Amino acid sequence: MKGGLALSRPANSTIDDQIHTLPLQATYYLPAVSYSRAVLHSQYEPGQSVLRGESIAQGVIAPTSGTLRAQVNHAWPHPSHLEVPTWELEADGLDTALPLAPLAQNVTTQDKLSRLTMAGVQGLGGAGFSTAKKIERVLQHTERTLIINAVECEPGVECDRMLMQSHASSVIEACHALVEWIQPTQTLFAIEDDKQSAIDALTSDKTHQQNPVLTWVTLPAVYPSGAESLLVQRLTGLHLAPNQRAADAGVLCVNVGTVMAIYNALNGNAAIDRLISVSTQDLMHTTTLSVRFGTPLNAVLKFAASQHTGLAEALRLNPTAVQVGGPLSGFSRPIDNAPILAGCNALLIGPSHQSQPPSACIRCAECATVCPANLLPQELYTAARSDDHDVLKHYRLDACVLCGCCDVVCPAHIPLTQWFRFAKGSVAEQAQNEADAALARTRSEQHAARVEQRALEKAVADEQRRSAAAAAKHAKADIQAALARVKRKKPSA
Amino acid sequence: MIPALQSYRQANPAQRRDTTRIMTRVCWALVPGTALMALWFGPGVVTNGLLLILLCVLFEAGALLLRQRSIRHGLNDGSIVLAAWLLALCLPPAVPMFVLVIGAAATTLLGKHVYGGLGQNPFNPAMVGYAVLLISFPQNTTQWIEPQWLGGWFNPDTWERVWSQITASSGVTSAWDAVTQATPLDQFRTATHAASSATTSASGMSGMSGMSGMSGVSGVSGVSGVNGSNTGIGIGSATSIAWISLSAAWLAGGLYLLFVGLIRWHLPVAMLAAATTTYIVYTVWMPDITLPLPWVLFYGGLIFGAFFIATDPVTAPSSRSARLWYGAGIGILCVVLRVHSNYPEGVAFAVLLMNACAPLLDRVCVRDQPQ
Amino acid sequence: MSDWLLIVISAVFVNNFVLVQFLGLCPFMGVSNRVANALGLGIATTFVLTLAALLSHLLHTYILVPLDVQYLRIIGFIFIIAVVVQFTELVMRRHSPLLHQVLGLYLPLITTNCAVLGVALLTTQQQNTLFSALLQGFGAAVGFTLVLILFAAIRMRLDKADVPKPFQGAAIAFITAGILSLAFMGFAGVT
Amino acid sequence: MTWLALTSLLLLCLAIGYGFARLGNSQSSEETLIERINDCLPQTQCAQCHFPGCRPYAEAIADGRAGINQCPPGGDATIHALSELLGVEALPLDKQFGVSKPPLVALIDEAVCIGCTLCIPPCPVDAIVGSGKLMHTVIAEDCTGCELCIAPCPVDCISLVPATAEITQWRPAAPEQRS
Repeated sequence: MKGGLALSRPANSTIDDQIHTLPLQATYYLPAVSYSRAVLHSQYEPGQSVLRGESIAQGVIAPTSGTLRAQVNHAWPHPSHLEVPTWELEADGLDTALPLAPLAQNVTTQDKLSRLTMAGVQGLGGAGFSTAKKIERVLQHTERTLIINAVECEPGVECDRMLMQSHASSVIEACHALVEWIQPTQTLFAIEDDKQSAIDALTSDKTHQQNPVLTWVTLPAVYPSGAESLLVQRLTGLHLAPNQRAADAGVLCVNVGTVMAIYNALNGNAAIDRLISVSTQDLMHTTTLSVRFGTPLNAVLKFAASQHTGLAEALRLNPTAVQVGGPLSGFSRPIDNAPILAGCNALLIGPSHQSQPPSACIRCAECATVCPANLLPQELYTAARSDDHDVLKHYRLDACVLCGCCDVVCPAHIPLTQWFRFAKGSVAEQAQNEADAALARTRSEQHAARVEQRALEKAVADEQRRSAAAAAKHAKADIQAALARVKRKKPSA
Repeated sequence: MIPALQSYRQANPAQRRDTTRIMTRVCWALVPGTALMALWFGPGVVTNGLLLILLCVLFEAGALLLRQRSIRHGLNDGSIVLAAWLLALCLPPAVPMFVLVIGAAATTLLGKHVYGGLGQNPFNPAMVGYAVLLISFPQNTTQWIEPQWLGGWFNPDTWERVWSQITASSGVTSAWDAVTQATPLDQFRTATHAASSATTSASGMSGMSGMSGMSGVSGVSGVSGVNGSNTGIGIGSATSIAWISLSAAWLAGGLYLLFVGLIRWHLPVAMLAAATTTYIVYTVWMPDITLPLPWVLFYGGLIFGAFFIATDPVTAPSSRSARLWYGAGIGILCVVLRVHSNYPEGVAFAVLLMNACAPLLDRVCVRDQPQ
Repeated sequence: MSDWLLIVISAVFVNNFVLVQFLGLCPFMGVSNRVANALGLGIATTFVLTLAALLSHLLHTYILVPLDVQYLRIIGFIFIIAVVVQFTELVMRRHSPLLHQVLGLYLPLITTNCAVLGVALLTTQQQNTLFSALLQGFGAAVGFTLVLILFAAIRMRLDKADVPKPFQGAAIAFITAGILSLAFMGFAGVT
Repeated sequence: MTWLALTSLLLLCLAIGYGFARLGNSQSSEETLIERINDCLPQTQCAQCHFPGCRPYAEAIADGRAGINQCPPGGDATIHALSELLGVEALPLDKQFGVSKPPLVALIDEAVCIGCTLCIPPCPVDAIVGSGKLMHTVIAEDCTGCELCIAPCPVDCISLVPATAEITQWRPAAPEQRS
């Protein structure tokens, strides 16, 4: 990969090599918002009790058994800092699971996909896209490639490494099950070369050695080699057209955590939790927690502080702000009871630091040298400022993965990634408006054509009726004339 | 910047810079050349530099004030100091004050602030200032004195001229009494003109010659069109040693910038390569040109232009292939202008012409090849 | 062969019609806001200019001079240019309505474009052969188009610059054109 | 001699004039212009521009009978697109035609609706479903918020609500520009 940044943790930083599982919470918060940010509705009545793993709405799974309260506006971990309608689930402490029978191997693909949807399996790499839809698109292709993405390239995010290190055998099993199901012509297990402990754990696993179906691809530890579009183009040499997803080209690129979630779902337990790495802003201390979706943020941080003195100290120093996501791709938010969701892979205690006020861009093209997608951020920046969509399209804004490398190297401290997020939003908004306009136009043309047609028919019908009436009047006159003649001929009759 | 990346920035010094540091680094790279020039041409070079920097900073402050922008923030990126310094190096020592004022105004206002400040000007500000001065005051911008090692510093006449410059008194306007021989490039140009006996040298502008373009000693004294005494421009004459040592100093500064990673090799290499090939084509096409090849690079401002003027990131194109074309364009135009046009040293015009092509080059050379 | 090249080079660079002789400034300023429009007008002007130079030379040598009515040349040239422009407009309307739509306003403007009349007058004045007149016209047009496209690319970037209020729009365009002609003065004196 | 020259020029121009006449009757480009103006309009068919729909407004612009800033739903985007297309100056939205509002859709209050079907014909995009004495409702995805159904309703049961939830409409904000 050209460009990118070789980011490394501080030399003497410590990583707690043990996964701590969060105890059961009193209440869980389940936002009623889908992947495309549409508001969801559910047929469950407030006060109804649910079991663990029960699907309340599309993609929303109850993390534990308890009673469902009414929807209420609640904080949501999203850069918009908006409040969204959220279901509150009061745990009853029993944590009884919804009985889900493990699926046999020879079950049809459709059953497997519906099981994934019901179990709420979502991408854990950060995008949170529904895995069932992704697999469904890949299965339409005969020539399929499976890429297991264990490239955790952002420093301060250790959950994939911890997962592979501590559950190596089940990870291999999960990979084999997925290979069994998808039958890809080629399976690549992409991992970074600075995760040697995880690589050793996986390669020394017995089942892997018996039937080595995975081919290992170790990549140099350069951020952001883990971005899906970049990884797919790099490993398969395939050039994705603008807005074309890897799945549409028959390549299933899936995070190693998601592979585990698929394996668990097929074996009967819903995707209700994930691993999260919690660390301090300067990445000196990192620990890994297993957290259920919907757990409030402050509970997670309090528990992390209880497990690790370094984190406790950090939380004590800045108790108000936390960065959700990695050091480069994360966003800052206040510490409150906003729920942890599938897309959140890391928490950094402390506010994300504001760089100096930006000065003018001198077009030095440092950002172009580090851009992993081979773009010209300085041209995109000028176009984004003047909101010129043609030029944004000309310089391929859609290929930008918002990795943040250009922000790091910009000598004028310009928030380039935030400009590109704004530009992508404005381009998407205009595309939506154009689609609505096209729909409204066809409907109004059809409406006009129908009204015209209706008027034409009415005119023709009137014409016929009038001529018929005239003919009828004419006929009546003839009859009367005939009767009059008859009367005159036979006066006495 | 997220502290986690401080370790990254410490690990990669190239990433530790910001705009101010870039500009100051380039100024440091200019110091050896300027010092050598001051030694050869006397204190006038230093006064040129200081006065111009002062005037440009004043104009910049005024412009920022007019646009209600914070003067401190605007000034501390040092870009105007660099532009003023580059312009000062193009002018003969101790030019009169009005030339400096108009040059500073052209560079700061016309070159940069009319387009909205740093980063938005299509033309290199120093070259805009220089072109304006060159065309409006041909006499003052091309009358160079003969380079004497440390000579200028002990000659009372130089100090008097410097004093008249500073006090802006127009006392000393008589031509230099020590008018010296033609510059190597000027000789080179008149040789070609004489050879092709074209009529143009009789046109109005021809009397004025020897546009130093950061170099060259004017020999043809003013309008009379009489060739100066040519005490030879062969290797080893005082003039050639001065200019070669100066170009060597600029090369040293340029390599330092390249080594530190402030500029990329594409542009200077493309420019020098294109200049050499064009020159070779000319020697084939017009056999009467005698100047041996290596000296073409070292005489005149080619090296100075390649490393300091053309590599101004604001006015150069920003994608890799576009920079190669841009450098090649400047190299070719520079030699063409040297051979043909009235001004023996065409770096200033070549840079301005290619600045005009930079936006088009950027649009055309879009990097759309896949990974 | 080399003197043909010299004619074209001198027409394109040395005495460029727009930046050195300051002819044809209104379309130069008017149509240079988009590179696509500039290219369109450039091609149209090249077509018109070359044809006009040819026809005006024919008119001059075979009608005006033998009949000794040189004083009619202004009317004759303007008539020829109008004919050629009208012909171009029809061809363009038929073949690329999109380009015609964009240039609709500026195509008749070429008729009154002083560069076109300038070429016609200059080529007939300097007693050169038919072919060199054609070359001169073509060189002038190429010069006009080259500078127009460069200027359009610069203006597209200037639209995004935060130019001070009084200089926005045409003012900054004139200043940039001024600096461009300053740069073109470097070619002065090239034989 | 001059008479000879003038007559020859006259003949030349007559011949060329005849040639142009035959060449000149190509398909009028008026049609493509209206089509391309219509492409820029938001197609809400709301008649706030005092024309019965977007296409009539496009025809009016093509004939010069209407300005390019009479379309409130289109707002600045439409004005900018039209000024770009026609090469005319982009004027700000003319207040007398209304103010550009965030996208809205009509909503029928089902408790009040008496099923009189008066609101169905005026809807330019057939977004209202219902028949005589039966419940009516608006298809939210199709409704363009043109407010033409509000006036005819005898019981005033139609109101305007935001088209999509605030969270769906949210877009990342631009970084604040340096002064």
